[in-house]
Amino acid sequence: GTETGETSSETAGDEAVAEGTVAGDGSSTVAPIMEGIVEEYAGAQPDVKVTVGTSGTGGGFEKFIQGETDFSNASRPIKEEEIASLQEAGIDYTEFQLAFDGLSVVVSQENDWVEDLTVEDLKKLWVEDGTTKKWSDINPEWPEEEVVFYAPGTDSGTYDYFNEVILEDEDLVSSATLSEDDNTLVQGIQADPNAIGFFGYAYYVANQDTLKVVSIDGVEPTNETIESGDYAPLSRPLFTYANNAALADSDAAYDFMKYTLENAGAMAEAVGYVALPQEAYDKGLADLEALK
Amino acid sequence: MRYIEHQQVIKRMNGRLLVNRIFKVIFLAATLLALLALVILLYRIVTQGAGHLSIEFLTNFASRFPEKAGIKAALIGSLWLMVVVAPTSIILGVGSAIYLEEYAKQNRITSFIRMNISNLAGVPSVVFGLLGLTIFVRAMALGNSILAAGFTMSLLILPVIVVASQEAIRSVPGELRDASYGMGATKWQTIVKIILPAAIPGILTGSILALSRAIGETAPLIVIGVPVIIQFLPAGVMDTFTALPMQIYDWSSRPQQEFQTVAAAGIMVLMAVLLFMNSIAVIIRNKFDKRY
Amino acid sequence: MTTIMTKKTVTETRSTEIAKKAVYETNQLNLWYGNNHALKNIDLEIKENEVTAIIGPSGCGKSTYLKTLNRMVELVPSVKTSGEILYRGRNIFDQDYGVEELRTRVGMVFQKPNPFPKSIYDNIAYGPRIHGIKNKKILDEIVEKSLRGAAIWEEVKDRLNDNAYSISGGQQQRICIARALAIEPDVILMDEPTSALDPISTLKVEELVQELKKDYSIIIVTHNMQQAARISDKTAFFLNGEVIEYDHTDTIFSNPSDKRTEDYISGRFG
Amino acid sequence: MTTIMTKKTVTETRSTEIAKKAVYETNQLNLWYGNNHALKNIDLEIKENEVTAIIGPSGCGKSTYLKTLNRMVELVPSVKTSGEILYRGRNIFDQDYGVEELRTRVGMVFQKPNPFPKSIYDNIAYGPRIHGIKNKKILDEIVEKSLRGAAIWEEVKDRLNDNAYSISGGQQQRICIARALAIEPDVILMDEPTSALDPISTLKVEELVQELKKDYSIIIVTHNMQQAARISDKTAFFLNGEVIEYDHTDTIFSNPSDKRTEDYISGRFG
Amino acid sequence: MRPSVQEMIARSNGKKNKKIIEKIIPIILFLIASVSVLTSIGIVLTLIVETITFFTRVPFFDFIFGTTWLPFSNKDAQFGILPLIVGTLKVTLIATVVAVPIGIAAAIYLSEYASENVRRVLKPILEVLAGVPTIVYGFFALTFVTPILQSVFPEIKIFNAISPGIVVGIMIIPMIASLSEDAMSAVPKSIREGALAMGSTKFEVAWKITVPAALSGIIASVVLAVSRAIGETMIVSLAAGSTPRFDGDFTGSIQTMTAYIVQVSKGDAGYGTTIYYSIYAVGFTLFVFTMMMNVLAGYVSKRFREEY
Ligand SMILES: Nc1ncnc2c1ncn2[C@@H]1O[C@H](COP(=O)(O)OP(=O)(O)OP(=O)(O)O)[C@@H](O)[C@H]1O
Ligand SMILES: Nc1ncnc2c1ncn2[C@@H]1O[C@H](COP(=O)(O)OP(=O)(O)OP(=O)(O)O)[C@@H](O)[C@H]1O
Ligand SMILES: [Mg+2]
Ligand SMILES: [Mg+2]
Ligand SMILES: O=P([O-])([O-])[O-]
Repeated sequence: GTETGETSSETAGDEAVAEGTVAGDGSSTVAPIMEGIVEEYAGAQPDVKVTVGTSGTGGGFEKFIQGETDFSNASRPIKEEEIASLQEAGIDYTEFQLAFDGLSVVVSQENDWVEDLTVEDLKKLWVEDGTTKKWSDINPEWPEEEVVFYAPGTDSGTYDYFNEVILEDEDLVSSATLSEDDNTLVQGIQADPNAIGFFGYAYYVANQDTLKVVSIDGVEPTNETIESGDYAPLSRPLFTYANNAALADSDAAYDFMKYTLENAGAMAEAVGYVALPQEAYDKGLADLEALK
Repeated sequence: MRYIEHQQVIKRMNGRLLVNRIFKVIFLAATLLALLALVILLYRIVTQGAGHLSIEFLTNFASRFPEKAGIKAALIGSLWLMVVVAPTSIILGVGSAIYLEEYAKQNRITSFIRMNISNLAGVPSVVFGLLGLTIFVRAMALGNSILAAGFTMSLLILPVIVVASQEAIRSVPGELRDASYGMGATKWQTIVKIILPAAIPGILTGSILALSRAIGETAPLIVIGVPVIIQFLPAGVMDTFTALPMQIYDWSSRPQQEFQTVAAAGIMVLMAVLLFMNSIAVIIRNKFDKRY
Repeated sequence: MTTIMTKKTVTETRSTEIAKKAVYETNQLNLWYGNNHALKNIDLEIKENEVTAIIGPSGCGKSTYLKTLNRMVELVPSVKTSGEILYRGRNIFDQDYGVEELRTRVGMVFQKPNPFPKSIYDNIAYGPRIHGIKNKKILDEIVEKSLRGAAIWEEVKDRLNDNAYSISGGQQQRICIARALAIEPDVILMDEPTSALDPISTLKVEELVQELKKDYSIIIVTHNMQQAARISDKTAFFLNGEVIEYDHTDTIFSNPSDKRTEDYISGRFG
Repeated sequence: MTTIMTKKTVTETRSTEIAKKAVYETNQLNLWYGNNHALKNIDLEIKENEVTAIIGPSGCGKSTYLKTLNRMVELVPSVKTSGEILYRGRNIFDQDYGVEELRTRVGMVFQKPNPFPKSIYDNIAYGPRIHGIKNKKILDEIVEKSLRGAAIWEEVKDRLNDNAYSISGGQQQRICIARALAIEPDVILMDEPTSALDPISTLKVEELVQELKKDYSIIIVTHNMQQAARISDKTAFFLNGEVIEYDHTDTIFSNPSDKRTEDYISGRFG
Repeated sequence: MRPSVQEMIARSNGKKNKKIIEKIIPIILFLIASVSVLTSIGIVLTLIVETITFFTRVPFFDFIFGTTWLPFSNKDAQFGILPLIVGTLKVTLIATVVAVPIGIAAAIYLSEYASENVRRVLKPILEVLAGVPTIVYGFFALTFVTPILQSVFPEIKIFNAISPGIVVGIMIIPMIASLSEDAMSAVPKSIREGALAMGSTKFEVAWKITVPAALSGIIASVVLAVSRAIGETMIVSLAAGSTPRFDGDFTGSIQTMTAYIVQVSKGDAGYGTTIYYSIYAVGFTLFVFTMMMNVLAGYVSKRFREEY
């Protein structure tokens, strides 16, 4: 956590508009941004009660489709099936981008051999192929020790994304410790020189003292490389999907979303993600305006 | 002819006494070991968390900044939870106990109910969470409300209250019952005016201990899906909320090391609440012990 | 072992007694605890404003009989009865005879003092209150009258709000008697009321019983023959669930007609 | 109330008895339960191969004295003692006198039969086993000998593996006696051993006691004066923690020298 | 002069509602007592209905005999519950190894050696251990016990079966100690005195008389404690990891049945997915396990109750 996250509350907050409740759920990757925004927003609009669950991208959409939530955070774009279900349920929605996330591959600081991995190396390491993975399989100079894997829960957006770009829909190595609990991953990797894991960039930033990040094809994840797209293919945008009807009908929901878009960039930076270019937020605000 | 040589007995005596002494030490050591575990646990948590404990910690909402993170929402949420759990579980528990002790005939149904209660006491709390999720959250559409969580917790501690109340009612001397019936009192008058007042200390003690179990339970809340990103206090039992153990769990699973301290401080608050409740139970027990 | 019993009524000889009405008439009463035949063909007539003592060795059915008179015995689930008990002419086993009503008319004092864990005042007021008397002034009057009736008013009048367990056992027993008096019953049943008391308290309770018989009919179970001789007008001797002899106390103790009564009274068994 | 007691020793008159040695000599024994002075200046000498009866009203300290003889009384935490008890010449309160050793020499039989919840065989073999006898054949012999000694061998020899609680109370009590015999004690202490038994079992145990005195010194507490008269050689009469009289049983029962003894024996109190 | 008490009583008893109350109350109380039965039925139905749906997607035998638990796989999700059961048993085994000797030893100390005063102080303190919320134990396991274990045995991973096993053991010690102590205290004093009077040492009394006599109660307490260990959730969720493994390794990350339910509940239990139904199937298995233990405990304490 850095201190720079105190965002201003000039815009939406001053009018002391609304009261009411706003409910969101979804990606735990997006959660740190949302948590910050909710915290600041509560200072600006104490009468609006915002709850944000962290059921993961898929779980969030599930509730969104059921009409239980007003917005749903996602660390990947909405899927075809989810769009279909929403249509079936008669729910119109709007997609807003909030920030960039670099998916960071990390090892323990006690690991003194890995500095860089290629996308192929990653795939070789992480795909389940029935063998026991040893570091020496990737590079014969590396120790002949079994690799210990840590990954976010397989149903999270983070996993989906890794799955898509690295595993290409093959199975993740079955010996991996999967956890929705990010601390589980951080602690597990920290403690074991043979461990490797991946998770959202923000979590690496929060723990850069104790973890070592691996560069991918020679590019290390930084704000610059992520925003510029140089850190490929492991950077991705983060979204929130809002229920149009809720935005139109509820002042509170509209106001909160407006506040979110106005502050997402700063908050993203503050919690370790990368802000989008300002134009992207402006476009979001315009889309929002149109829904009022 | 003698089989037992007295000299022999005396000679062996020292060995037997030594064995006795050794085992006494072993048994004492085991007892102390268990107590030591408690001491270490408390010491460890206090040393970890004391630094973070302050008035602000009690009056702040949760925050993404560890130094600002407070426990207000969780503390008040837990109290709200008790607002539902205490009356529900005590009415159900004491009512069942009265039925079983005073009204039930010795038949199959009664012994089935008894068996049922003792078995319920052994059902893992996480399974109660599944029950709450299916019945209260989904089927009765209560969502992650205080009511849904409260009902779940009430059922979880119901067997404890029933058993404690049964014991308390059973320990009311039969002579008091006879005296009341002998005056021409009806059964219900006898129960309300004689038996319950006499049993109330035992019932209260058992209920408070059961409630403190409900305050500390985490697993059912997780299964129900109680959120943690929450910046407001509930205004009624239909509102969503968060609770102490949930908040502690969230903090302890955060990646930043500082949040471990916050979690420890949260645990101190939780333990203080429990200690407070337990001391009330002890006071009640001592105050009303053996009046007849 | 089947002795056919003929109805035990005391041959009334003294002129004063002829006028007395019967409060209880027991006819061919049998009682079983499950298979244990505890009362066998009991026939007894109990007169008003008398003290009737029931004596007999342990387990002979004294308490059982007493508890049958106000149907408290029915609290034991396995109990079955046959025969009838007429209270003031009406069979207490009748379908529509309310036990609560019966017990309101028939007070009971138990072996061990059993005050409620409440204040002395609340103990006495308990009966009137459950029967719907709420007026504080009337309750005050009843409490005082009952405590006076039980000869304990002077001892406790300054501590009516103390817990009834804060006084001595003998006082507690008199509180229990006062509690029974509070609903102004017709009959008072007492089951070994002094067996848990010291000699001085016993004396006080015995005097009280003598006093009370002016206004109440009293049936008292006792294992203490001297006590029966001292305070009762009639005595019934029970043995193995049967009434062996029932007569004026003087007669029973000076001139029993049954050998077993004589043996028991002279301490040869029991 | 301070009666200065002089040491109670029975004036030895009969020539056969002069040879008998003392097993226990109690000198100025006092015992307190907290502040309750339960034994006061007890002086008693107990001879070997005799049955010594201790009688007295309830609460006079009979059991307490008996339990002091094998120091079982020390299980009550508040107990304090002064004075000495010499067992075979050695003070059992000596620092280095092991209670376990004392208790292997002095067996005890309790008021309520208290067999271990084990088989009859294991009950009897318990003592020998803790003293290190493992040989099955020897154990078998001991079990048989002890059961014969307790006059119960014939009744249980076919069911040695049954739980000791599956037999009647009277049999259980004799099992407890056999259990005490199994470690071949020197003295047997019995605290009202027949009070929980029916008359027939009582008779059996009484006969057994008579039998056992050939080999053992027996001290028996009893509330039954007939029993004391029937089976004991000497009788000590306790009252309020003091020994009022201690003499040959015939003397005590026919010609007591203390008025209180006489009153007690003739049933005037207690 | 006021009317007599009996007259006042007769007047107020004229009102009928007393009788109605006496009729209605037992019915109400019966309904209340039925809530616990409804709860059981609710639990069983909830679990069974969703589990049946689960079995329409995953064959029953694959579930109970499968040795691979790979629910999140895209291509080839596998739901063989044995790895979760093995994980549960590992933790339970360690907990039992820790808790049974300590718990029983403490019970013996409290019932046979400790004075009344010591017992009156120690027993409630010990019971405080049972009142500590499991989340606290979980935190303790992860942040204290595991690092200590790792410093002694470097091969132990941050998530392992040993640390939560030990801590679950600590958690169930009071249960064993307290229930066993109850069972041992129930052995009549007279039996103990009988043994002491024969010259037994306290240890001999405890070991040869009291413990055998209280054995059914002691075993029942152990069985109940094991049942608790099987159902324990937060300690394993925090400290045991989330790797379902069908092997005998205790030093690395494992997953228990309870931890799986929490894992899915915390994450994306998309309603209607096979994963969603799988938590009910796992919950049902867990329920069956603990129920068997409870019934066993009841059976042991009834069937083997010593008479005395
Ligand atoms: N609640 C009960 N259940 C079963 N049997 C009972 C019950 N109460 C008494 N009995 C039996 O009924 C018989 C008569 O008992 P009751 O209590 O009337 O005797 P009692 O004359 O009052 O004796 P005591 O002088 O000991 O009080 C006895 O055989 C007794 O065992
Ligand atoms: N464990 C104890 N703690 C405190 N006081 C005790 C204890 N045991 C006995 N006493 C007291 O010591 C006195 C003597 O008791 P003891 O049991 O020796 O009498 P006893 O002659 O055996 O009576 P009984 O015939 O009733 O068995 C009594 O006043 C009794 O209250
Ligand atoms: Mg009686
Ligand atoms: Mg005694
Ligand atoms: O929580 P996720 O962003 O990984 O879905």
